[in-house]
Amino acid sequence: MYRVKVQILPKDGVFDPQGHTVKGALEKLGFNGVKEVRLGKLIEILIDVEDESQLMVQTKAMCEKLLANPIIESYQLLDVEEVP
Amino acid sequence: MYRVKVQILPKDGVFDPQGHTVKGALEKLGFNGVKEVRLGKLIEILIDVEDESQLMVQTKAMCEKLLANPIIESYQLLDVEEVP
Amino acid sequence: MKCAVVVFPGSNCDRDAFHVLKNVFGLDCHYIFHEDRFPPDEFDLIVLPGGFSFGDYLRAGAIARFSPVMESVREAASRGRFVLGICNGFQILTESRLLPGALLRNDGLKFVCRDVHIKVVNNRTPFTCLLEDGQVLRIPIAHGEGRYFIPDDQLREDQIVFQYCDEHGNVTEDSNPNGSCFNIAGVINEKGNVLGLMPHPERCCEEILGNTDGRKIFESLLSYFTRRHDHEAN
Amino acid sequence: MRRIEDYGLSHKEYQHILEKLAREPNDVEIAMIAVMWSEHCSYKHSRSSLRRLPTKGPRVIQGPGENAGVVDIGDGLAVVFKMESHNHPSAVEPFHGAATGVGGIVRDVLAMGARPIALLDSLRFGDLSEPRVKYLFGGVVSGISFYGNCIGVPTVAGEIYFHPCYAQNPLVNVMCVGLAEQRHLKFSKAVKSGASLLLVGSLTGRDGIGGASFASETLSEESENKRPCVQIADPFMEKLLIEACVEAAKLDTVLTIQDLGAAGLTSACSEIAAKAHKGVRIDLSCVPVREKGMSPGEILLSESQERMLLVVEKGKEERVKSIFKKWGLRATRIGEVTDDGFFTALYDGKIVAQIPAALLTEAPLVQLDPVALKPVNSSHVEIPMPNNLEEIFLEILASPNICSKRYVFEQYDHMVGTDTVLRPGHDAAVLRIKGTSKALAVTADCNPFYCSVDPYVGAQIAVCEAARNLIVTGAEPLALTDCLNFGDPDKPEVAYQFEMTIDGLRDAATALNTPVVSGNVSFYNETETSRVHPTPIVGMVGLIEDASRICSASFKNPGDVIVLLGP
Ligand SMILES: Nc1ncnc2c1ncn2[C@@H]1O[C@H](COP(=O)(O)OP(=O)(O)O)[C@@H](O)[C@H]1O
Repeated sequence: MYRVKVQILPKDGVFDPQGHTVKGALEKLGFNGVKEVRLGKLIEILIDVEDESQLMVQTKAMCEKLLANPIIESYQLLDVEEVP
Repeated sequence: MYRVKVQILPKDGVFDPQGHTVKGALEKLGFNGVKEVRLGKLIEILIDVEDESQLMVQTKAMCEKLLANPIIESYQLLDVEEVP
Repeated sequence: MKCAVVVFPGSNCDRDAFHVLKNVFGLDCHYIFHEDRFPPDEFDLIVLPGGFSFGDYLRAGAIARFSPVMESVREAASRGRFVLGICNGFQILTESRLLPGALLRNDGLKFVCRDVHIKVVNNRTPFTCLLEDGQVLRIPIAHGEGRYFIPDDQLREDQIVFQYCDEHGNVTEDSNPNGSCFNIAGVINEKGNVLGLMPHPERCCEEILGNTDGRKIFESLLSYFTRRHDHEAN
Repeated sequence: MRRIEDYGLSHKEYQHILEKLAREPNDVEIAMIAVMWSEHCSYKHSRSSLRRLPTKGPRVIQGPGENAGVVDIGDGLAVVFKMESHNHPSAVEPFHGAATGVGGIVRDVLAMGARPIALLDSLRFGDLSEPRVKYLFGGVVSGISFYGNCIGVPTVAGEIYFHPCYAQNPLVNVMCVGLAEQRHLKFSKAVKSGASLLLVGSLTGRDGIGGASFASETLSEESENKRPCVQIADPFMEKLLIEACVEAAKLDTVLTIQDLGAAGLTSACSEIAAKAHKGVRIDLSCVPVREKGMSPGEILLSESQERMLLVVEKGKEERVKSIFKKWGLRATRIGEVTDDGFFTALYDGKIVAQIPAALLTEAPLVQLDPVALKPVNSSHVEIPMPNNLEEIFLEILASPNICSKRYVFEQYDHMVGTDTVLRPGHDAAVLRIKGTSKALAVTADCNPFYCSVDPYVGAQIAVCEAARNLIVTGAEPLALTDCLNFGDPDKPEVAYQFEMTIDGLRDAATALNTPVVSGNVSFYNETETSRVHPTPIVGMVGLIEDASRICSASFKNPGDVIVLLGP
């Protein structure tokens, strides 16, 4: 069994109004060093597959089929952890 | 300058209907090994601070003040990368 | 009763609340902009209206909570002025910790706009004093993030003011439009002067809109205020 | 240099440019002309046919030609409305495609100096049992819900119809209705030389460059790759724009307002200039951009959402800027109105484009080449009497085209504003007008099945249905807007459907005394294998003088007499 984390973010060049607004809020709170904020999803999946290569294949397929919208989002595997 | 990734997930005990729905959808698509899905936010911040310890202090403060609501969410720093 | 309606960037029921207070109840009503502050005893009632303050980006109410006006609202609340948060206003109040709990995405994951029934479960508040315990009101909801959540033991039972119910007053799972715990539709602070609720009483105060159940909440407050005022005057 | 065809221009069109310009256009100029001459911006296939529509009436303050139509409703008030399509973007990215469609039509109404008070949506999808269709349907509805709810404009009515011809070509038409005091209305003709151009709202980014030409093509595999065309909706920004523009429109020093839609600054500036018979001179270095290194051409053609252009009397900019600042918005002076009739764009002190404004807005018309279709003989269809009536009755009730549309309209905030007297679920929605005794009734209708059988009669039926839906609430129909959704107009049968539809609209609108005050044409709703039925959506607005006499659809009392009216 594995726990895998997938990150989904707006693609480069795709406008992210949420991130933009959060950046403004952080600045108002005095966090002056903040140059850019981008807001996306984090999806944590607990999945039962045979091995890590299977895991990669499946996770990739899940992202492409459902989790990410390829027109505006890019996905990335962040973290894999084997769990008992 | 640093690029830092923050993950925000619903706390245990807080029902996550989105994760639940995504799990159902993945199963429908034939991903049978999926045991659990949790959906949260991923926030990527580009920030100009002096050093890594400053970065940690600031990021933590941002999470506690604004980015996460401690009643329902827990946050975690995922990834730090120094960028030129 | 002198009233204020706070306008945050993205508020969109501010004009509706203002209209009801001013034109339906004939009260002295003012808009307060989110960047402004006001003296703590200036207003007897402060309404945080519905809408999408700061787009509801990040979390509903999360950014509005830091608006300068909220310092004045907090101060006024601590001095016993009435604060009413409707929908987004409720979300802002929980984010500000002026009310306990949090409002999460509806369990159906969709925005819901329709009439619901709510039951008065505590009529010993200024906002419900003309209502009976158990009385059922029909009031519209319109929200995507109205699922009330509160960790165990963090809410006194008498802080629950309204619960979603069916038209006969039965608190059932089917009558819960968003998955709120204990069907909670509205809660009050311990002191009893800050109320937050997801339904929109300001949307049902006029005959022409086909429903006047919302009036009873404003009328309760007015009557409570007048009585207290008279009492203090004597 | 790219070839002329890469810009979607024909050789004939290019010759026309050379003649008018008396020189070769540079790269920036040809890109500007190409986008402005796309079907979406120029109406080159439809403009001459549209002239046949009746557009005048005693109550009409402004017919087609401005951002939206304007009708007098007495008491110094006017109702402002228009309908628009966002079909192609919604087919590629249903959520943001539909959402930005709402944003665009709202800004059109805003540009007239009105406050948007209601939205209506007319939707067409394929068969819901197809997963792709279901995805489009879900995405479009949540996109409209996301945007309309956030900006606080109630979505009060609409319609949905499912048919396989829309499987690859969903239709997303949105109508916006606004209310204005007549003295605050804004028209292009008020523009004066020397006045300042203020760009307000969002930053200008690379998003959506070429969107107008994209809308003027047949959908294909390639459209899926038109990634940069997809724009992200920011309804929060739009809400701020609404409040700031409504406030600014009250100033007489704000001469006119223009929204930035397809073809961005190019279109907004050239339209202001051409309509007022003036020129404009803008400095692209002043435009606040979202991304580094944007070229002058990109800035000119960016279709970034949630931006508007205000023309303000010279020297009076500060008052206007302060309104926008209050709402947290940028307002940047980017140029001025001139007398020379030219659209001049500078960058870093150098002229990068200089074209007669009228050349941009007046693309050479394309002649339609209609070939009459064989009429469908519909008068002698034998429908056998079924013997399982009850079953069929239930089946009809359950069909997506007939069943209750609650699933959809409950996702829309249809009450915000506290004016919605008759909510979705009635024949038309009714909104009272606070501070008066009046109310407005609004509806959008079209039965594309009738239109596919006979486009002329089908269009008439759409107008009549809309009028009936208003009348039953107690309203007097005032005027209409339309959104004409068709296939490729260069195909003779499509051209024929279009021409017949225009005639049908003309005759019905004339007979019912409901002039056409605004509208939109969407062609190319076809793929290699399918084409939409002719779908002329009619949006109509009616006036109820006495709001205490609004009639709702429900049966009222037991014992009341039921009468069937009609032939
Ligand atoms: N997409 C939609 N958006 C908002 N309201 C809708 C939509 N589709 C249908 N409605 C509403 O649902 C009701 C029924 O619509 P419809 O089935 O088209 O009725 P009818 O055929 O009687 O005109 C109407 O009040 C209409 O405004």
